[in-house]
Amino acid sequence: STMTVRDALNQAMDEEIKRDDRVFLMGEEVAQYDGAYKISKGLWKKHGDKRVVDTPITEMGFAGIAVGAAFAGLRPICEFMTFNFSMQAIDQIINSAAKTYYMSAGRVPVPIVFRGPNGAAAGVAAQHSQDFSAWYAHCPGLKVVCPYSAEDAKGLLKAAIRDDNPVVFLENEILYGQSFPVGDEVLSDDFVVPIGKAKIERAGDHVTIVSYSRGVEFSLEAAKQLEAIGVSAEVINLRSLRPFDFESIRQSVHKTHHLVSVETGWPFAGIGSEIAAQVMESDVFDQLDAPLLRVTGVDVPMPYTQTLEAAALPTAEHVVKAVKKSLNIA
Amino acid sequence: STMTVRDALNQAMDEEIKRDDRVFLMGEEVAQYDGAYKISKGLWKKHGDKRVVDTPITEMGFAGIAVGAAFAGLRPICEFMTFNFSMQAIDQIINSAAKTYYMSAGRVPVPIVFRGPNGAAAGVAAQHSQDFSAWYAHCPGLKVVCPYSAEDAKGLLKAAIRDDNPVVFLENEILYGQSFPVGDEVLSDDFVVPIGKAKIERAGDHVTIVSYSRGVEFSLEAAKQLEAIGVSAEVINLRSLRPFDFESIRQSVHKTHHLVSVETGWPFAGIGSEIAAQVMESDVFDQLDAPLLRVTGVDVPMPYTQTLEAAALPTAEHVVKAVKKSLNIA
Amino acid sequence: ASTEVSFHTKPCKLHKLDNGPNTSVTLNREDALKYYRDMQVIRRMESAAGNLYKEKKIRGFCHLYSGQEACAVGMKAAMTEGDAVITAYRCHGWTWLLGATVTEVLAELTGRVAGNVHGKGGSMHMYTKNFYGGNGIVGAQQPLGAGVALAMKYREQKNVCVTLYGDGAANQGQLFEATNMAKLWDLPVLFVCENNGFGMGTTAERSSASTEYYTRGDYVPGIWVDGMDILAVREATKWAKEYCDSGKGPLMMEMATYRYHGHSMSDPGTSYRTREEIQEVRKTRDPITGFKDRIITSSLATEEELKAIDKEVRKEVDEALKIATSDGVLPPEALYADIYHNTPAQEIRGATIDETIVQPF
Amino acid sequence: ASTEVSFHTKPCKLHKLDNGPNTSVTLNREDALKYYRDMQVIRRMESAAGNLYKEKKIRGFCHLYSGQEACAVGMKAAMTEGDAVITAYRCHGWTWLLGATVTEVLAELTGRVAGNVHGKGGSMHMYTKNFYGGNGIVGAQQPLGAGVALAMKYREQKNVCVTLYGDGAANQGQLFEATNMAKLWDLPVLFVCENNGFGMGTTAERSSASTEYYTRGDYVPGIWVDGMDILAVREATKWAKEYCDSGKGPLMMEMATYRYHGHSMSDPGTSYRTREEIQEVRKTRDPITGFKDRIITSSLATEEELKAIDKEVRKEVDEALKIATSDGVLPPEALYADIYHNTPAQEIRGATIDETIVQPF
Ligand SMILES: Cc1ncc(C[n+]2csc(CCOP(=O)(O)OP(=O)(O)O)c2C)c(N)n1
Ligand SMILES: Cc1ncc(C[n+]2csc(CCOP(=O)(O)OP(=O)(O)O)c2C)c(N)n1
Ligand SMILES: [Mg+2]
Ligand SMILES: [Mg+2]
Repeated sequence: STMTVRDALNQAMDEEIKRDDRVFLMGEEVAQYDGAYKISKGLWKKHGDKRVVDTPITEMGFAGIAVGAAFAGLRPICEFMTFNFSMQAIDQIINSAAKTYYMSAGRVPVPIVFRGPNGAAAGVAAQHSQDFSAWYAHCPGLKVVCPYSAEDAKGLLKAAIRDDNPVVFLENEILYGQSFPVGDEVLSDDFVVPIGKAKIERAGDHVTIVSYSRGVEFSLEAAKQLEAIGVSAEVINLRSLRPFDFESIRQSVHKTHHLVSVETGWPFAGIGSEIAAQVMESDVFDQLDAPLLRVTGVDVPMPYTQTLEAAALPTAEHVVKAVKKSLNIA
Repeated sequence: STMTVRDALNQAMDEEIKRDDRVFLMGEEVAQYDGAYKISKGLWKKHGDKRVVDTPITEMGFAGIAVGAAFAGLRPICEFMTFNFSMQAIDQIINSAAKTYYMSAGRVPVPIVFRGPNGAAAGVAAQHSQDFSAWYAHCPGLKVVCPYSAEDAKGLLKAAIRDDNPVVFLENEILYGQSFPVGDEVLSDDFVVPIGKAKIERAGDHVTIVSYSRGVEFSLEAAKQLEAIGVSAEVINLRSLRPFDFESIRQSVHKTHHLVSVETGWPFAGIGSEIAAQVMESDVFDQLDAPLLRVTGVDVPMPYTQTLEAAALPTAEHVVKAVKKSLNIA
Repeated sequence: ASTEVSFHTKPCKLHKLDNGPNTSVTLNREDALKYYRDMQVIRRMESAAGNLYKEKKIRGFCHLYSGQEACAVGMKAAMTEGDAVITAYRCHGWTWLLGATVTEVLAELTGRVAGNVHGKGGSMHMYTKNFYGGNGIVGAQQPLGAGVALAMKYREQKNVCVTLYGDGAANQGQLFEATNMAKLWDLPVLFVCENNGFGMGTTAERSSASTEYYTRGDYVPGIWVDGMDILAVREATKWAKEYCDSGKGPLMMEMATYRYHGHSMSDPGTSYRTREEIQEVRKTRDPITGFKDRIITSSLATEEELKAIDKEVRKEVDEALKIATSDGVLPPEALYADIYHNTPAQEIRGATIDETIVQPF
Repeated sequence: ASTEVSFHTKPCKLHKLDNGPNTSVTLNREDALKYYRDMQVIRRMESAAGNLYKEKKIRGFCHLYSGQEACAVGMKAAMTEGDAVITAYRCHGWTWLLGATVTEVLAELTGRVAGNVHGKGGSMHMYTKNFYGGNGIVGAQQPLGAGVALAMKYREQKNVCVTLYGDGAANQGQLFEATNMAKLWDLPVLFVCENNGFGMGTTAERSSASTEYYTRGDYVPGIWVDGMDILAVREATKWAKEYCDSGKGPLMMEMATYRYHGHSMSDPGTSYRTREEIQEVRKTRDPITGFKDRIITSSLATEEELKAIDKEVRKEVDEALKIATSDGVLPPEALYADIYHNTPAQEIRGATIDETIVQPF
């Protein structure tokens, strides 16, 4: 059967709210309005005011309340309507949620999930299109998860909710409506994808394309196009950025000897940068027949108009181009 | 003569407040208390209430007010007592300051400086020790400046205040009290160091050590130790992270063929990571006789107790070790 | 036809004030026609925008101001040279009132070069002289507006910065912080809450423990204004400006108003209120219909004159629409422009290293 | 000796309340001795901390509570099983009151294993059961405390979360946001402003457009309490707890108090106030001296009994000091521990790739 990412996220929350009475969802419009992007559709009707809570538009305040509730033993899911608004609350995410377990030498665990769409949606311009992957992945104490498919969305969100640590869960608005084939096990209410392991979305021999979230879509598209010209690309879906599964990249490059990273965020000190550094500092370096090439968002704030917006984001064509360059084929 | 970084910053602000009646300083304790770290010592007495303004402890609010004043043609210097507290205001820095010029297609320039100490001071634990270099450098629309010496501090701060764009100016509390030799030109009230160019702090032939802010101190120390064993290290002080002067790194590595990056912030998606990526994507890659090695802060929140705190930060010894590894010498 | 007529407005509710704006206001013919026209332009322009959105010619968000016209036009009528305005994303009407043409607004929505910022900002980000946007982050404009007011005081201008936000945004801590500093430093800022009853799908009562927004500056005085009556708004704003001009610092204003459309065009706007409620407001409290009746009844204008204006407005909007749907878009190089002001050309990285470009301008 | 005596306290000022705490309070001998002792422990412990700081055995910041003892001890005296507390960085006294030993507090300050969190947190970050720190970010604890209260309400506990902040922190937007939600959801939270007159070097008047902190919840009722009188504090807190228990939601409390030392130990604390001002408070309003006089005069205790307590306290602190200055520090591997809870060992990167370590525990 198939499932949209939206339904997968909805199911994950529905099941976990039911499973553990400490779990509750809070955020703007999550209850009576069913969520700005309808991720929480039906949950308020089903679980009521206590478990699905509409908040005022006060991110710093409600994120702080959610963290406080986690200090005190509840397990909040804190939705940001989009992660752009998490900037107002980021002190609570980093200083209160991510650091407290360490500062308290393990006395105060903080089991909380911060989730919502991250990165560019369509036509929403600079203030509503930022990708926070690199920022959050930079910070120890957090786990940072970035699902691509419905399987990821369901299994990883359930894992995040069950995790005893603060998890930043970065969704993508454009993926919400996309359908993915899912196996029966995904439908089970005990389907959990462990945080910290990448997934080989497609095996291949000539080049490793490593990506996450919506970048996986472009990467898979590119892999198809490359197949047509006889290039067999392995596509790795990172699934989580912290912990970071470099081992999967390592193994793949030992086979392919070529590496391209794909992300939609800004390039400078991004995820591709980190991969480059880890490559340099490991035996992967010697395995490479060509240097790593990055495919990233363009290093500009997001413009509104469609043509420029499209030009600000990477596409499958960029991935193909980078792979060809890496393999030195025309 | 010599000058401390504290005096250099103080002089820069004093001169620029005098020079341009649109320039003013605002922040917590900057006026009557002379600054929490005494960077603004004497400025309120000299320039009065209008030009040096004490604010309540409301970072988001006063940063927003500063940005609004910049929209309307003033040139605020917005001090964060430390950059840790900039997290409360970071939405105003990124969404209001950094993006408005682009969103307005050039209609609304935002000439503002956000400054204060960044990174670890001594014994202030996890919430007061974060290094925000990589976060800010990630974002287009900002300029990000990171002085090391008194010369840097004075010349770059003056440049930042005169710049017509939002500048994040990352100081270091431990450097404030350090004295540096300065030439006479530095004392002049027209001494400006252009933003965007790195400085070769020390020329050398065998290895390039690239760093910024307090990392330059460790790097220079390491270079001295290396000299004793016959290794000639070139030390590059980046001075600014955005714009990023990769060209200086390129030229240096064309000579040395070995590269080590040094920073005090967390490693993941840090400045060293970005250098690794730019190396990979340029001809520097072919110039390297060994892969780049990073020296960074340890990937943990900052502990309080002295031994662990010391262990969480890089030292000259780490740099020496990395250089030796790069040069493959015991 | 009369040339000047007196009207009565609903009295303002007052917070920490002994007296407030007059309830008896006069209106001359010229102003009457102008206000009518201005409100109609905004109404029509927003309708056009709504249609463009439905035709998928506008992307992303599209927040319409329909129903709230009396607030903007009434406040603008009381503003003087050098006064400034800042608002949130519901900014089309204000952008036009502060100097942009209808074409510039609609073409911005469709992302064309003729747009106010050539398509770079879209619905939420437009600017003119003394109009500081169009801000997409709820609440961010509150301290920004106080900052604009700080600049006014710094330069010893006798001006105010009108700083607008919604009933939802009224709960943002930034308002609390900005109000405190504005009062400490006596900044000439009018914090104006346009209470249209909803923040997205959340009623004011569900978002705000106190919905008396004009009192929520606590120690800062405030007035409640009938935001559906342009004359009440104009009079209150005049009074508020005098308050600020006299050096007393900030003032809170609550404009009781209503939003006809959904929050943004993608919101049908009927799951959290009934269609009847909307119809009822349209019938009984519409700011344009109400004003029209008044000026006709009082002989300041005739039905025909207003019809002529309507026609003219329709024409203006139609012509703007034409440009907004036919004009070109920015060239690809524009992606790399407008990042830094007065800065030597920078290398800007593209999606791959090979698309790195030296900024064109 | 008497066993129970009545005293009069300064009446609370009330905001949006018809009646408040009693001004006539009773005190029994046992409690009297306990409160005296508790305040003395905090006073002595903080003096010891001050000395350790001067000897450079405490690093970084060191914010002392001296002068404010009646607030913590008085509130604690009214708390019941399961009530929680959260405060800012000025947390030593509270940490001890909520269950840590003096040794644990002082050894944390000196960064030793015997410390409350083994030296990982230092002065600003200590925790015990129901005590959620020690928070270094001004204002962050305000919503955190409301969140703890949310958990109480969620679990249907009859408890409150005492959420403390200073006069400087009272201007943080987080308070405004947290107050709104606390009132909307009727959370059992006491927002307690310890007004010690200064936020670092800034007087309350210069940071706050209204210094009536007990009214600054606006629509949330509040009471002003003489924070130098432990009996007033205890009585007010009892009353406040009843208010919350009855389901009425949050309450604001302002404790009028004073800080004797500089903001942190590195601040001499005399550039923004006179030495005389401090002496005057010490002489006329000191919470411990005042209480001591009262209980002796009323024959609840004798001078000798209190001296004996003083001696005992001195001994306790001295012994703690010994451990705090002699105990060992965490082993280097501890740097890599406590990053994640219930998570398989992770590789953690060191300063170089070769110092990457698999978390020891
Ligand atoms: C900080 C932030 N949080 C959330 C949003 C999403 N959002 C945009 S508008 C809006 C509702 C605002 O309501 P109100 O302030 O009443 O203004 P109105 O739309 O009624 O004009 C929300 C939640 C945002 N843009 N910024
Ligand atoms: C967000 C933030 N801004 C600034 C600081 C620096 N700082 C620490 S304490 C303090 C003063 C707080 O004063 P107040 O709230 O009155 O508490 P008190 O120290 O008097 O107990 C300041 C400015 C901080 N820790 N966090
Ligand atoms: Mg509204
Ligand atoms: Mg204080």
